[in-house]
Amino acid sequence: MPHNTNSMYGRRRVLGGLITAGTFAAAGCIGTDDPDGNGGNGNGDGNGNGGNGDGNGNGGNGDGNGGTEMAGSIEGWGWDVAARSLQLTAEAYEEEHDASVTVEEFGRSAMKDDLQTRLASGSGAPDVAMLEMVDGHSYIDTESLADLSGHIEDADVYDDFVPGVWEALSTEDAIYALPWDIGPTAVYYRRDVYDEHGLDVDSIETWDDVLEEGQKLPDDVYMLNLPPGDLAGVWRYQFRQLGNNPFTDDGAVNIHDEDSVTIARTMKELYDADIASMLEGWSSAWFGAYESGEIASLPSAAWMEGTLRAELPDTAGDWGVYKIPAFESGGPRASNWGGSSLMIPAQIEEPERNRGWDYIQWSLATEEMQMLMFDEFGLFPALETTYDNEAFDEELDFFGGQAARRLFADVAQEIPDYRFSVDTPEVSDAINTEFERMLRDDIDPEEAVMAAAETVADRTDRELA
Amino acid sequence: MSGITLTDLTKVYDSGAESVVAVEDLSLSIEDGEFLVLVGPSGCGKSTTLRCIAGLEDVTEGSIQFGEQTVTDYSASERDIAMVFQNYALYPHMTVRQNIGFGLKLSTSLPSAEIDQKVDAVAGMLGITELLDDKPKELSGGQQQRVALGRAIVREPSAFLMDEPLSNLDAKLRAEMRTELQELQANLGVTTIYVTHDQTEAMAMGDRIAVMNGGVLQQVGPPEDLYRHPVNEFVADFIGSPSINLLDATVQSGTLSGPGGFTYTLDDSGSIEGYERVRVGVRPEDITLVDDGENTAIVNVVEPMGNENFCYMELGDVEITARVLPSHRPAAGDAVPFSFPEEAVYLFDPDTGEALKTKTDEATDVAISA
Amino acid sequence: MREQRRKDAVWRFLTYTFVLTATVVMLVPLYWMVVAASLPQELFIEFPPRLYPGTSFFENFTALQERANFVRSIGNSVFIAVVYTVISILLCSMAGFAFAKYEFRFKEPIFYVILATLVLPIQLLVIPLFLMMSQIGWTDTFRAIILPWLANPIGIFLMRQNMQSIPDALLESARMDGATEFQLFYRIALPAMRSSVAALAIILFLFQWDLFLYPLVILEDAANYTIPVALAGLEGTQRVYYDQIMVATSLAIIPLAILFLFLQKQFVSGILAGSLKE
Amino acid sequence: MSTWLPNDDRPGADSDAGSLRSRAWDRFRFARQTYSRVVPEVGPVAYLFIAPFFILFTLFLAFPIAYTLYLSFFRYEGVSGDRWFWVDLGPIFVEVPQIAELQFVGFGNYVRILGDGLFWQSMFNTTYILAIQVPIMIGLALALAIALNASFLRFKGFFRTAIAIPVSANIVAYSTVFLLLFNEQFGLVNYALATIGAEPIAWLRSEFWARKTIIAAVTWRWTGYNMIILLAGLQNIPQQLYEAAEIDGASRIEKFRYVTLPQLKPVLLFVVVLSTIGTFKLFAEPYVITGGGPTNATITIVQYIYREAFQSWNLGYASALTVIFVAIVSVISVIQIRIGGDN
Repeated sequence: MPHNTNSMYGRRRVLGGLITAGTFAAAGCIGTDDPDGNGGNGNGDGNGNGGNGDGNGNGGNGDGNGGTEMAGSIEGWGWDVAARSLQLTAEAYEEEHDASVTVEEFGRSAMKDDLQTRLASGSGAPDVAMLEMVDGHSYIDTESLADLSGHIEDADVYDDFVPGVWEALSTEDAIYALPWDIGPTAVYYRRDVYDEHGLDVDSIETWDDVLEEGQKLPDDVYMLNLPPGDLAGVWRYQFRQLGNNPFTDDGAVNIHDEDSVTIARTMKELYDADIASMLEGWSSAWFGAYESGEIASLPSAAWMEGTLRAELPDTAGDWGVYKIPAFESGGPRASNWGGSSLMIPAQIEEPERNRGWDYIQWSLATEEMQMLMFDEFGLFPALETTYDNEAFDEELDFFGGQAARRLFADVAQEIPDYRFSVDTPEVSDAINTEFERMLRDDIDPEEAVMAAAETVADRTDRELA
Repeated sequence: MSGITLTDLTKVYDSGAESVVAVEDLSLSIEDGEFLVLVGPSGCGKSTTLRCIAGLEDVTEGSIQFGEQTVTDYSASERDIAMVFQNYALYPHMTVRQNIGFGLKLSTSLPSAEIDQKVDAVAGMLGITELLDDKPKELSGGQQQRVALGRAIVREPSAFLMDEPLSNLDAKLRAEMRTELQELQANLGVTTIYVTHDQTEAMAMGDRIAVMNGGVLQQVGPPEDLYRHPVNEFVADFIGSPSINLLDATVQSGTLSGPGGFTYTLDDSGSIEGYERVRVGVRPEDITLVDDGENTAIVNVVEPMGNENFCYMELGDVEITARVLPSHRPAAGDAVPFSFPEEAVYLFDPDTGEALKTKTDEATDVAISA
Repeated sequence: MREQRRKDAVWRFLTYTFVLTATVVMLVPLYWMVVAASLPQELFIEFPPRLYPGTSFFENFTALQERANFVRSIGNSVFIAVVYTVISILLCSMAGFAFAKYEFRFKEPIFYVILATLVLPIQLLVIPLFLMMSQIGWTDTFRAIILPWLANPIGIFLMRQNMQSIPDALLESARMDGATEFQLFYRIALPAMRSSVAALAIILFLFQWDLFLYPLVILEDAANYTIPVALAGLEGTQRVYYDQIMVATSLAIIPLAILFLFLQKQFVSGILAGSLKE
Repeated sequence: MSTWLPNDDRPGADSDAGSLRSRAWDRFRFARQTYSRVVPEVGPVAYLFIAPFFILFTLFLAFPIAYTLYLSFFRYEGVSGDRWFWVDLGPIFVEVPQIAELQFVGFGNYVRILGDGLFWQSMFNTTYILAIQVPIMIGLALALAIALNASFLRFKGFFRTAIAIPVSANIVAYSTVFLLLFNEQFGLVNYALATIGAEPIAWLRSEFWARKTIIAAVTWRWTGYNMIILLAGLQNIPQQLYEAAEIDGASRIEKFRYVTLPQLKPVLLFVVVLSTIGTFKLFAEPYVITGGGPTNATITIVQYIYREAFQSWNLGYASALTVIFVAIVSVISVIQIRIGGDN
């Protein structure tokens, strides 16, 4: 298929050919039929989109008959820390392999807009791109991602990853991305602030305990922060922690169950008790507050370590972590917040796809690379086999000698499954809107949760569970 | 240089729904070197005719010839003519020199140096040499006028077309330019067609005048002819200032009776034989105020002009004007008798407006080409 | 009389106060932007805010240059905007000339269809346009950024309105001088429209200068980024480096401000002919 | 043709001073003349003049618009890798891929809009912002223009430039500046409030204030620009009209009411229509400053369209929204022109 090796070249051919097409139309050489039948004569690139699950039975041949031809160079996309860690593995990859991998770094929303346009229009997408777990199903649903299940099977790496992550990246019969990092949750806290005001970490098990301990803080110090722009993120990790899913098996909206109300009520209690501030996450003010100790704890995920180290170097040694509080004594204390994966767009041609997979496997499915990224940028591996690594037991100065990573690794293995879906953005929007209203305008938690559920049901044409 | 001949020229503006006939079946020939004035009220088709000659409008029917050559289908630039526009149409972004030289630069292959010489010569001729480097907006109206002329002259065209070129000047300057323009034309000897709505200007400037109305050519002839022997009431009314006095009259065996008890008995009523009604015209200068007469009018206003007085009077429901000696100054409200000689009477068909009788004093009839 | 004079004085005072207040309000954000650009990040989030410039401008600038070659982005933006403006002016005034000075079939409908696209949000055109550009292999090129917007509805509107004020006699005169129709346009009409052209230049420049989503999608290589695209790249998930962004915004204002200073007078007289002729 | 002007056809006439350069120019001129003679005047020239514009318009605007209209009747069901069209001539092979998998839904998308709460919310937000922002901005611009037009005012050039300079700020850049100025914790605005003893305002967290922040930002950037246009309009009003009004005993306000306003009407209309369209299309400011929040209080219609297209992949629905949006804005513009214009 010489005309397929270089997509740019191919596109030019299309243009040139169209002109000729008019001339020869009468000769009957133009077709609009399905490409499947004539794969042999070089004009069918059925393998180019093979396996992206469009239901016509060629799903399995994605890698099988594509041969093992590998492109000499590929391009990957990611944003800040993730992009930089990819650059790191790319460097290592290039040393070991005869290929070049370039990684473009973007702003987050910039990259999403750009990537989406390119996926939607079927051309111009990078060979490899990062995909946040939350977005997984939105992207999969557009059929713009390549099915990697054959590759994953051949490489036999499925079981090497934390089980809870696959759900976000796969459908019933295909897998579209390889997990990269995950976000096992924990509460980061300022040891020095807790000590100063006599808070006892060990006595915190439930949110009630948090409320109680929080009262010990003076008026100008907050126990934690509720970011107004990402209340949905807070809600999601807690919802997941309690083992819920936003939609039932038959697709009904389920974000208004008992647990959801409990979560809302807890959030409201914290806010009403005036021990939770409301600063926009990642803003300068927010960083400032954590730097000065104005906010004492930060429920977040493993990846936050890297950020704290980089942005608040002066606070090194003052930090500690504990598992996120349960909602009742003895309840589950593990969840996940964030995490991402690497995918290959369906539009990518075979040789690039093979090279792309090879690079993805190198970066994500090898202990060495995963640990490299973990060390350098704090991306917590989704690769479960790494957890035996002694690096996890290291007592970290940043955490005042606590072996914080072990705690994350422990949490990681207990993360409940969670089904993301195409409608995840709708859920996030609705929850965020209603919860913000709840906190600010003093609306009943039940009402807020119900309103969010109704919005989602309405906008996605689903039933309420 | 050459004469210009228009044959059955017709121009119809067709705007889809309705079509307007701007010029109808106009035939006219202009002699080589002649100064012809096209005159008529606004909307009479005189400008359209000029624009057809210029090649700025397509002709619907008929033909235009310059000398022996039919130029009907030629574009404006191929016709070797120059035009002076009412607003001068000077290119605002060019200096006077560039304005004047523009046409030569575009359509001739004269070297720049030569163009400059010609521009200088023209500027000298018009007395605007010191303005050559100015932009049009820095010039006065008269100066702009000269530049516009210069631009026409420098092309040495076979004809000048002028579209109300003096109408934007003040009265004094206009009179001056009138003479200057005439002299210039006489010296250059270039066929000139001059459009104006001002009959005074027409009378003063034209070798011949062509009067148009409603798209139709009424009459062509030397000014004097038009004045004395108009072919119809329209021409009679249009030419002359103040205009001719016109009134309706019934005819009864050679006696005309009109409004305000007007009666006048004609010695020779041959021209109106068979008419029951007729339009009577008398030029203001032919009316004399007398001590005692058959007809009497009531004075409205008297305008003293210095060398003469205009006396506006009411005769029944029509206003008539008399040009009288400065010594005649009746007061408003006076009833003054007046009279006029029969030679001075114009008579027109009341329905067609056609002239039945014009001034019949010593002047010889001139063939009227219609 | 005295009464009147006192009233005038009060009026004068009020006018000055009003104008001065407005000037201050307009300049404060810009001043603060420059101050912020010159502060180190730590001082940036101090409260009360610093009100006078610090000394870190060049440090911040260097950091910015290292992260994203911002000077290059400014260059790209200027280049794109200038080329776009020049070509678009030519096309818009040619078409505007035809709409103002010629009669042809469907003239009015065509004009109003073009004008109607004024209300179109260009964000939604991004996907089909990207599609076209990638089909013809133009992604990551400046021409892909420039070409689609050359047919600018505001441009044709303004030029049509203004060209209508050119006296027909001027064009006829040139026709008789032997000018071809195209010469009429570029030797007579266009030069006579100098101030309108200047006004349009500002409008077009501004339009291209503000394009954000479209170039973001079209441009791939960071070396080709325009200002907004580069700015968007500075805001990742991690901490936003506002000090650098402020340096970037301060620098980004310069080219347009210069253009504006130069063409302001013409802008005033040029935009008007269009609106008055309605 | 007789000649009454000097005609220099002597041999050696080109020895005139400076003729070397002018001869070079002439040669260029003659070449151009020959060229323009060779190029025939094809048909109606007007079409030649609009052709470049029109071709680009059709290609890059009309086509995508038609595509949008087409999409609005479909549901986007993902990227298609299928070929839509192919040509095979042995050595020449061409294929055009089908862009997307679409399912025809008829007017389904439009029906959905009717019951879409967020659409109405965004419509409301946009109208709310518009209804406050445009009058304030035009009012300010007009007042400033009148002030700057006052004969006694000095430093006019400085004031005019200073007030108009915000338009030079890049749209993303200035939005970021406002984001920081209105920051609740360390923003300059709250600092200013604090210095006069007022409580800090949670600009971006309250529905009320977030909208006002957007309004302030947009007004800041465009007031000067509009002022300049209005100033131009004012300067075009004949001074005699004011003198006549003065003789008639008109007060300052009456002069404004009976001379300035009617004379300025066309310019004012131009400014109002363009500002209305501009504010209707508001996108970058809320995108950067508030992200549409809090609780969707500042999400604008274009931002919502963008969100549907780029975040929820509902290309068909987003297209239908666009169609409705364009229809609404067009109608409003036409109404404005009808009300404001005499014809």
